[in-house]
Amino acid sequence: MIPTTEQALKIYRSMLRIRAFEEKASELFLAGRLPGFLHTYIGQEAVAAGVSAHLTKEDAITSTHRGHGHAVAKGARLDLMMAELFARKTGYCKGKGGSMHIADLDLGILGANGIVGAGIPIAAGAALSARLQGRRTVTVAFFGDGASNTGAFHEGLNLAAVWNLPVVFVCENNQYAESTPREVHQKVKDIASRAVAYEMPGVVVDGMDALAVFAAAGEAVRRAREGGGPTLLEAKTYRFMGHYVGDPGTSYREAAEVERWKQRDPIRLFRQLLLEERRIPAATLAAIEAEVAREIAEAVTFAEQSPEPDPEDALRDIFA
Amino acid sequence: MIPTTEQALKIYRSMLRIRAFEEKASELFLAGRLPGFLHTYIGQEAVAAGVSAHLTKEDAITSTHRGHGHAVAKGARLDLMMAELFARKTGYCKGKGGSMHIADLDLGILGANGIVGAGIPIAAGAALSARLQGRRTVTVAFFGDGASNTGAFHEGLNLAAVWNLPVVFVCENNQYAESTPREVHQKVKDIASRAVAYEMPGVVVDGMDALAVFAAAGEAVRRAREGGGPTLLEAKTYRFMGHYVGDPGTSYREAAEVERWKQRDPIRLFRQLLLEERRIPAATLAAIEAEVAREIAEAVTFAEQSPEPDPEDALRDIFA
Amino acid sequence: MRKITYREALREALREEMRRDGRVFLLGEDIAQFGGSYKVTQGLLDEFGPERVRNTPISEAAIVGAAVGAALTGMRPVAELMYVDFSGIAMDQIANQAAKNRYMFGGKARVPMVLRTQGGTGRSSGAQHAQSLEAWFIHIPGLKVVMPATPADAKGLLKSAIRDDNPVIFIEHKLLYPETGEVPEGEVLVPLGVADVKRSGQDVTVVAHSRMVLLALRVADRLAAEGISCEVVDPRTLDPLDTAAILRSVEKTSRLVIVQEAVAQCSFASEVAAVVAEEALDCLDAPIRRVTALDTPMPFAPKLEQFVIPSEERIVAAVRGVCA
Amino acid sequence: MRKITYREALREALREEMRRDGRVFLLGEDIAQFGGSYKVTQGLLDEFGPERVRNTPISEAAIVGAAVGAALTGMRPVAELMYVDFSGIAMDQIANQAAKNRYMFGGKARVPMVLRTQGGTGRSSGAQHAQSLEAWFIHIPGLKVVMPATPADAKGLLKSAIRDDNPVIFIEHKLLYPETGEVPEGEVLVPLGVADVKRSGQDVTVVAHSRMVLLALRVADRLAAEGISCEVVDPRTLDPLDTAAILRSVEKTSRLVIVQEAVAQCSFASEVAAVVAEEALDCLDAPIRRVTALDTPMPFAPKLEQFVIPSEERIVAAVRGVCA
Ligand SMILES: Cc1ncc(C[n+]2csc(CCOP(=O)(O)OP(=O)(O)O)c2C)c(N)n1
Ligand SMILES: Cc1ncc(C[n+]2csc(CCOP(=O)(O)OP(=O)(O)O)c2C)c(N)n1
Ligand SMILES: [Mg+2]
Ligand SMILES: [Mg+2]
Repeated sequence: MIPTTEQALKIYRSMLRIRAFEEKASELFLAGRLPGFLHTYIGQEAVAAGVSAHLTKEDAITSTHRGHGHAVAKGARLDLMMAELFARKTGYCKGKGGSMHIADLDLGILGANGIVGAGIPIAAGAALSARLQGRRTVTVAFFGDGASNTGAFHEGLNLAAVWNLPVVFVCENNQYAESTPREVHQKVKDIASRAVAYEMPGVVVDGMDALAVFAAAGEAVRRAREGGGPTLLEAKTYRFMGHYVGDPGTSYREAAEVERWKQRDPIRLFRQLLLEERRIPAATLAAIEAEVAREIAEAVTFAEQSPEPDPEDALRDIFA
Repeated sequence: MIPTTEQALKIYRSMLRIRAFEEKASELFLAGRLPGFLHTYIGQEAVAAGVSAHLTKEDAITSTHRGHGHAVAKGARLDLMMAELFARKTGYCKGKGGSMHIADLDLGILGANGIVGAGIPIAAGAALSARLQGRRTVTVAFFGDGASNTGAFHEGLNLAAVWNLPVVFVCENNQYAESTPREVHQKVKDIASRAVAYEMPGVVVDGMDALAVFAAAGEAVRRAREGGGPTLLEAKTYRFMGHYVGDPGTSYREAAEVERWKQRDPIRLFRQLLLEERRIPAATLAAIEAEVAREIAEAVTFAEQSPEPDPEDALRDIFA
Repeated sequence: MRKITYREALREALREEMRRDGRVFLLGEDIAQFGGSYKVTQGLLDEFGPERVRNTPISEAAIVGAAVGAALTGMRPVAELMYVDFSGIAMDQIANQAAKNRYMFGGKARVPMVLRTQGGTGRSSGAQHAQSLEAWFIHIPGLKVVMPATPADAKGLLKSAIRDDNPVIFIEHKLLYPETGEVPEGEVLVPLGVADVKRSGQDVTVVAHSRMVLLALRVADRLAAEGISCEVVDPRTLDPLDTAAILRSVEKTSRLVIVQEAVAQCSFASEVAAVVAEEALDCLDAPIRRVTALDTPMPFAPKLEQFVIPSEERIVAAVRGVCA
Repeated sequence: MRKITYREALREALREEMRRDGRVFLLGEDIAQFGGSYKVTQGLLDEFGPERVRNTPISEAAIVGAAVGAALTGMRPVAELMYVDFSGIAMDQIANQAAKNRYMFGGKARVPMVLRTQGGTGRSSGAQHAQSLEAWFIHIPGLKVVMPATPADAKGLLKSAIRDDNPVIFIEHKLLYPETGEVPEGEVLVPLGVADVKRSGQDVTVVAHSRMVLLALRVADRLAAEGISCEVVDPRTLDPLDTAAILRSVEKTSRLVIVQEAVAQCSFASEVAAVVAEEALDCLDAPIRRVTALDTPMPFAPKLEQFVIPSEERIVAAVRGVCA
């Protein structure tokens, strides 16, 4: 499956929006302007962007502690996200959630999640829900290599398999769970091979190549949408930064390894491809880049100018 | 691997002891003489007996709600077990545990378990313990097909794999989890294929054939003992009775299916083999049968004549 | 009025709500053709079919997680956890997901789900099948916790729980299933958060819930002969708690005994005692007394189990004690 | 005496116990070369090697389960749960296995394990990373629960916990790690189950644990100027609870305020209030007051978080209230 020009440009914009958001958020965090902690998605952009290119507003996703990229790719507003990181009343969660709990139910973003693996069974439930309601929507669960060792992964995939649910499990294998290298936390070479345990297709894709992700995800989403059941899609990727902003990420990774992966920066690779193979004019890309830069600047201004929540707001929104 | 005559007779005796114990317990339960509930092992005897033939007193096992067979095969005393079912002070757990919690730490029986799947990570821990103490012992975790869908299964097997622990995971696939047929609770044809997810050998064996179990378990136990790491061994078997004593087991199983499996009664098959292929004199087997019958009778007498616990005993044994 | 069992009342509530609202569906272990371990869902598969009455694998975390996902996206799942003792496996989904999603997401999510389960002693089920863990759930903001004692409350509260837009933990009692009582046909809603004075009295307030209500009522009968008049208050919903009803009763009687099958430490009884010690200390003419399970895992032997859980005798002694 | 941080005190306890007893080993997520999320185990890998300082997969149920299995068979594991908030995943292994094995097996098993974890607010960690869940553990018979407030207690209690033959839940506080205090070198054991009067006083008993001890002490300083003399009692071990120490103090002061970072319902504060309302009601000259987190999931915004958890102001108001 090959993206149309429109789709390709959408993917490019999506990746840029993620990168720019994360870079700005990191800068703000390091300047002491954001509370809590942040896990950035830098380096993994091709995965969220390539997968989400197949999703409509009605489709749903569940996300993780490293969730900004998923939300952005699913269409979240940067200003509301930024305001949330600033803990402002105008943020997605009115300042009650923070980076790890960004959600937009109207866009099918069922929430980032501070608990590794927890989104996986929730995604199965959302997929079941769609089927019971006769909707032809698909749910995507994003999660990491580390998450694939949780009980929730196993139970969630098994449930989705026996019920043949319209869900795509996207494992972003960025080679580390916090400081722990993959070979320390699991023996299996390809996480996708775990699909065997559920008689589900398991697919490995190069997560630095947005085109490859687009193609593989297209297949999996189509299968789900057509009633063909779930897929486990493993994207081999890498986070360019530390586990969280503030972690240099160097005590447990070799500089050479980081460098090697950075050589395959998904945004640079895709930009090159758009220019050289798809013959998109540089000016078109530059225009997108400028738009994204402006959007980020506006998001920060919006957040900065937004009011903080009132203390009593803490007491609201517990029960419907 | 083929059992010596001595081993074969031990296996035969072990299967008989299990069967006789379960039949007596069922009878007593139905007569209203045992409190709580019971899950019998009838039909699955070849598994516990065939596996345990490779274990020494120093090796350890974890067991399940359907745990009598595992305990008996590991060498548990029938009188102490029976007294426990009778809720007597002399029972294995002083009447505090009951059928689902029989344990004998001196024999490496780390406990039956009322929580499906929970014994699996505990077995990994016991195996780690042995290695850290420089003991060449092996731990066996017994569990059912239903248990292979729990998070504990996944987490436990993964941990054992990455740490290369001396443990054998014996999945007794008796085709049902309570009333739920396997094809409703998992899609995979062979549970052993789930071993792929941990890069661990996965082996399927005919669980009605004690010789086959002996051979496959021998290999797995040897591998574990020699530092070759864990194995997932799936034994295809069947419970002849309902899920618990009192469940006729007929509302969710076809009579013909039950009959088909009963044709392959592991004890009858093995007896026949001992007589015909191994040329064991019938009198030898009859002697064992008589001994087992006597042992059961004595166990019941012991239990019946044992005192009940004193109420205040309830307050003891919480902390060491 | 007709009498039906607690089990039938629950089933009737499920059936009525499933007929009324196509978004309501059931999931859990062995709940379909088998009808559940305690047969509450028996017959519902026949009426509603396998899409709405779903047998699951033994995967408690996924059962609750799937309910959360379905609830977030427009359905109204009723999940069954076979024993409350198994909630340890699903506790993350219950406490970190179901309970908190709405709040964490700034009020934009709804999680209209019910988690039905059962607990309690009386069948020699042993330490892992006879717990009373309501305190775990009450301790988590964002959950409602309901424990009916009678068939009528079982029906009326379950219907309200299913209609509630929030996660409700609905804990039945294994010994109550065969108990009968008068239950109105059709639409009877017992509102969540409203206590019921199961017997009114003057001398002492006995707060009891779930099966302990039955014991408390029997004790009240016995003590009436001695001239002690007990008011038995059944909170029914433990969270949100109808503290006003409890305080009203204590203001009248000046004495408080709290009875529960759970152990004492950090329990519902502790909470009721604390609320009264904060809000109505001046009304009290005697120390508060908690009658709870003794501080042990639940033993198997019937004799030990009976010794550990509250008996009528222990309740009688406590009431006499505070009335002395 | 030398001053070290709470973090260093914990590390020293681990190091000393690992040197003393070869059966002690550590397992948990990112505890080896990374030294743990809060760096408590930093450097221990170098000294004790990868067999005794073990990084695990993200598998909390297996971490605790493996600790149970190792403890049952002769080792003395110290498992780390990165955040107490993740205990929902491991709760079955904690509450149904670790806590109950000895009892269910008729007293023939020992489960000498420590589960180290950390909780509490103050870093805008949000609803799933800032809870205070001690009540869950206290509610389960068979577990001991320890929450040190000072570096000296951290060291002395962790050493005792490791030497204890039972499962001990050891809950640190994320804001206390950098706090310094005097800590004796070498062998200092603080016994489990013994409260510490952190400041003695006459007018009101303030029971506080973990980081709330620091606030209580500051409040005591402030109120001393007003002529209110606070006795600050730190139970340190919440289970088994040194009720005698609390009752002794309340008998002296006749007033009780309980401060905790957890929410109120079915909490440790409820328990303390209940014990006093049962055992020392006659001594009380004022209603009991609980100062706890408000009844919400923990919000992210620093301003909201500060509003929800007990502040010095709220403690001051409660103490003044009971002393009025
Ligand atoms: C259940 C649970 N355990 C541990 C953590 C702490 N933690 C947060 S992120 C993380 C690593 C996750 O690794 P992975 O799934 O590979 O995602 P990545 O961070 O690499 O994107 C850990 C251990 C958590 N949040 N939840
Ligand atoms: C965690 C958990 N969930 C559910 C149960 C209730 N239960 C007891 S046995 C059982 C079926 C177990 O199936 P399987 O693992 O195949 O073992 P079998 O009974 O067939 O031997 C169930 C659902 C339980 N004890 N523990
Ligand atoms: Mg990762
Ligand atoms: Mg089975």
